[in-house]
Amino acid sequence: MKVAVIQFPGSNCDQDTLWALRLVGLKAEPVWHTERSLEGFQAAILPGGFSYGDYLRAGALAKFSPVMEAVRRLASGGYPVVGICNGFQVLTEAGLLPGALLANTNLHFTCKDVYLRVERTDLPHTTGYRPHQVLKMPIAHGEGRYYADAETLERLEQNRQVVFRYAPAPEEAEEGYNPNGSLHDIAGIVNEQGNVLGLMPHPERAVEGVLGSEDGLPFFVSLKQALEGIA
Amino acid sequence: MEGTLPPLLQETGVPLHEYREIVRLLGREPNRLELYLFKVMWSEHCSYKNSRPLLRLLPKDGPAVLQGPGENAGVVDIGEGWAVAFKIESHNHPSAVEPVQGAATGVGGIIRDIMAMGARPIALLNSLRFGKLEGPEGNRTRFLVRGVVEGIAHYGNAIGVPTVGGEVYFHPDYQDNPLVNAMCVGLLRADELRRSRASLGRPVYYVGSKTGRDGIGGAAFASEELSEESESKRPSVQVGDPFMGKLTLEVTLEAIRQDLVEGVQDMGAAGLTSSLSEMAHKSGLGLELNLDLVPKREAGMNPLELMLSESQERMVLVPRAGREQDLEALAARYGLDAVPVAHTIAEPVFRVVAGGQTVAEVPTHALAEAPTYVREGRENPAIAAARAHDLSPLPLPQNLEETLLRLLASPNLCSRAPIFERYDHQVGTNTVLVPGKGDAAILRVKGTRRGIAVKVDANPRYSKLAPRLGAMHALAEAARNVSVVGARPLAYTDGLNCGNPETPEGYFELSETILGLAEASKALGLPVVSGNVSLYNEGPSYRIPPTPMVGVVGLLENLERRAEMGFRKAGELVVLVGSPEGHLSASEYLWVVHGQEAGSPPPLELAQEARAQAAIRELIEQVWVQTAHDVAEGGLAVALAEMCLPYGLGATLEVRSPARPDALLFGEAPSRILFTVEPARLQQAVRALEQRGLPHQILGQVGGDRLTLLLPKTRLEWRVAALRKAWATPLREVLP
Amino acid sequence: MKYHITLLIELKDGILDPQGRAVEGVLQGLQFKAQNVRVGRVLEMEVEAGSEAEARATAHSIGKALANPVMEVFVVEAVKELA
Amino acid sequence: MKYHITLLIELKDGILDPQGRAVEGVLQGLQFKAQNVRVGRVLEMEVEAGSEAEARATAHSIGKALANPVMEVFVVEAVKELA
Ligand SMILES: Nc1ncnc2c1ncn2[C@@H]1O[C@H](COP(=O)(O)OP(=O)(O)O)[C@@H](O)[C@H]1O
Ligand SMILES: [Mg+2]
Repeated sequence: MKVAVIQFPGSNCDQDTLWALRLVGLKAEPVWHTERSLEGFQAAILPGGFSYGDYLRAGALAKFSPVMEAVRRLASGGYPVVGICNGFQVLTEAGLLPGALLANTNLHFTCKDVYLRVERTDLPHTTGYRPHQVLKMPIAHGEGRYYADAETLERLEQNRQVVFRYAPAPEEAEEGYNPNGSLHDIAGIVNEQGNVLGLMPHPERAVEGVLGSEDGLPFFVSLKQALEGIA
Repeated sequence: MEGTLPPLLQETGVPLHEYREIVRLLGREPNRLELYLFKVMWSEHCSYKNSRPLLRLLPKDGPAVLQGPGENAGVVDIGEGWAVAFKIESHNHPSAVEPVQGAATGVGGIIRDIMAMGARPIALLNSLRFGKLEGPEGNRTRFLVRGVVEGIAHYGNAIGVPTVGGEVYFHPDYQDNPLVNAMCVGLLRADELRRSRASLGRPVYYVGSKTGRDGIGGAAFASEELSEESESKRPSVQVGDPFMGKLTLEVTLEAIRQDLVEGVQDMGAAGLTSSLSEMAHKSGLGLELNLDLVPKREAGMNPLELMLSESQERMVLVPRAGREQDLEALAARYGLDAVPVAHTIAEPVFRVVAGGQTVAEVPTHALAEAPTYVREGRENPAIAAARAHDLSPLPLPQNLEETLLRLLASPNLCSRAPIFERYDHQVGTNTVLVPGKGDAAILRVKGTRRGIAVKVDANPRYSKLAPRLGAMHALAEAARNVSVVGARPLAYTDGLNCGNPETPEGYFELSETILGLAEASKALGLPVVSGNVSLYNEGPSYRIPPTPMVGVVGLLENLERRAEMGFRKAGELVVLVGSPEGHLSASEYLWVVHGQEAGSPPPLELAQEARAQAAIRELIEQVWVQTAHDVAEGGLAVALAEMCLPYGLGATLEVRSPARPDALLFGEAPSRILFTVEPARLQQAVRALEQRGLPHQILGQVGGDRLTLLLPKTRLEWRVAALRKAWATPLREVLP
Repeated sequence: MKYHITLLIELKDGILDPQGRAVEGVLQGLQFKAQNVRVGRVLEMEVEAGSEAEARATAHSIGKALANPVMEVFVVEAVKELA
Repeated sequence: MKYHITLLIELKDGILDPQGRAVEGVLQGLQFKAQNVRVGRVLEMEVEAGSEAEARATAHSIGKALANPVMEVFVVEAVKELA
């Protein structure tokens, strides 16, 4: 029952993710991107940051890292794979999740708290949430505008693959809550099998009251329970 | 040498008297390369030749100080085996030439200073000064603001160090000469502290990016006034690469953690020249550098270009005996060059070899010990006159409610969210008090109950009108900001941005600024542990106001006991420490509403300042107070409005004083703090203030969605939403 | 032999290009009559190849590796033999 | 008449190109023999002009307005009349 946190050159939320995983009592180890095997790991997280400086395009260069083959194998074995922020970008670039993440419509990096609605609570990552629960979580990205063609979007909705959607703050005005122009207000999606999940907001930054929100905690607790099921 | 200047002196711009000194030190004439080595090492930026005698006046010792000035950064002890390294650094001239890369490389440079101490950078701050946003000059100002903010965001976000605080100030005197100072704070185990040292016979490794023709002569450039000629210096722009920066950071810190290295030094201004010669000098040794081994980005670089290049993302590491291979393997894992380009020697000379030939050889002490200058200063009479200006006939504004909205919308007081939202302020998951929520940022130290608070501050209007008093205010205010979140200030770093020290006015402003800092340091018991001097911020038609950017670091022993600035609990009582009446002279109000910059900054009673800060810290420590805010630019009304904004909660307050209403609402004075307290705790809180002999008033109660102020003859009221609107929009237009 | 290759990577038609819009706004502000502005990336590099056809094929493979087919297209703009 | 113009904006020689360096490293890792990789921007747009020469002149002025003279150079890559 051990989670791999993949370190690409330029990842910078790797330690924060390890901290959050260990906080809920999961075993977690960093894995350098040149590793070719994830032997002994039952889950992998691709953390946030700027893999390869996000040069060319966020996530575009990291998809070629040797470790990605092992991540792919883990995913096809049905084990949980999570991409947070830059990790989500890497998963779409690598084709493990559909669609792409484009430059925010405001054209700049944005770091602030946003609100998310949980659309699915039956996934290994989300059993700890209530249906339609609204979460407060920080975002910190410049390229987070979810895009997919109409057909793909349709399929995502049909299959209930949208897991998190940007939403208005409780008791606040409706408009302006989508921070980056994502289609269908998409903040996070899962693959058809339900084990590979990517999201732009940072649950690992919302795991303690002292950081301003604990709404990310159930994410990691869910994962822990799911992994206990696997073991 | 009499008569005409030798061509080399004309080319390098080394003054004749310094040239004579160089010949004396060498016992011969220098060759061209050697003369350039002296030029950069004897520049103000590297040698502090005009400021060093003055900087000696600053107190440097304190119980928490582990490393004072003289190393890459200062270090203070914060207990439980932890220490904090911090320093501020200017990148004014590069940012004026190319704002994005100038600011980005400024951030990269200060991060390397922190990691050179063996510390992991955990927070960045910045202190920015720009010209006017209004009028025809506004276009250039907006261009600079956008570029600088983008550059800071680009580097800090990508390397993964949160930008947690800073300050921005607009003033016409910065129109031609913006200021960009970056501060970095790092965390280290006290026993992993590293210095810029090497022992005899050790190989000296070059680690990081390759050397290109970047910023050739930058250190010397930074010490020159900006002129038409700077335009032609443009091709030398340095480009920051946060990706390489991140890899270099991880290699350096991992090398220290594994105890592979005995000495660490960053390559900053004057690149190979200053990093290697200074390291050798501090170690009491000499050093031989082989330029053939230096990793190069371009073919055909000559020794002069290699020695002066300011390519970014380069470090100097000195491995422990027998750990050379481990260091090379570690760097290889991250895909970085790690090459032993030099080795230390007993003979105290800095020797540069290229193609098997010695191309320069100079005594290390000669490079390190530039002549220093003590000059005559004289105050500009126009400033003395402005300070003495009589403000008594000042008319009262017609509409005080509107006046507050106008002040909140002024560039120096409006919301900074459009700026700080572009900075990742949370990476590292240590940021407990984020920008906009408190007067200082708070970072926790994982695995302990401790936290540190940081803030950088300077009021150029005060410093312009009275440099000495202005500097005192800067330190007092930065420390006050740290105290009102509940932290005990430990030490500070200072970025002294001034005009040309070779003019009597420039020298006067520099020396007065340092004297003011020295006086405030002593009275507040705060030592300086690091800093930077950026002089020559002056051109034929302007000189910036002396701008001492003071960065204070404080300690919270128990993170749970802290305060933020927003009203959060209806029913709490609002208390003002200090007098309700402020001074209109030198105030933001005087400038915004009456278009004047005149009078003296408010007097500062340092003993009372220290007592006020100690009092608020005690109230927070007792957990009686969780909301506190200092009263700064814009006065009481602006401070109260700022307390309403974070959570949208208002207050109804009464100010009792016979003073004129604008002095009550917008007058400025130091040592004033607002806090809230539950009614049940009021007595205890007030007793703590009385015990310290601090004047105070209970103003009223938190609640509702309006801010209501009752003055002796007037009742003023604002909807919090209206305050927010005025305050939130102005910078959004600059940074959409 | 060495060849210099130029690759363009651009957003597919129909995908919102906020950068293009921003540039368009700037240009119109400067009184240029510019429309439908699109911003993409250009990559220039040198590759080793036995013939121009081979160099072109390499350029093609590089474009495939670097462009994201979900939203981008690439064009091999130029292949030139270097002296 | 309407013209389609293509402008390339690239970093000056000698200026560090971190993107190019990172892309080069990855391409070499993928066994492409690519060297001196430089990454720039390409701008495509439509302009109104009376003649091809005029369109080219406009393209030139736009390049001048958009390139950062401190670090960048621009090339008018193509000017084509639109039907
Ligand atoms: N205004 C100042 N106050 C206190 N210390 C200063 C000041 N300016 C420079 N110093 C100290 O002098 C030393 C040399 O500074 P500097 O040349 O900027 O270092 P570096 O090359 O590492 O950036 C450093 O230890 C710095 O902290
Ligand atoms: Mg240094």
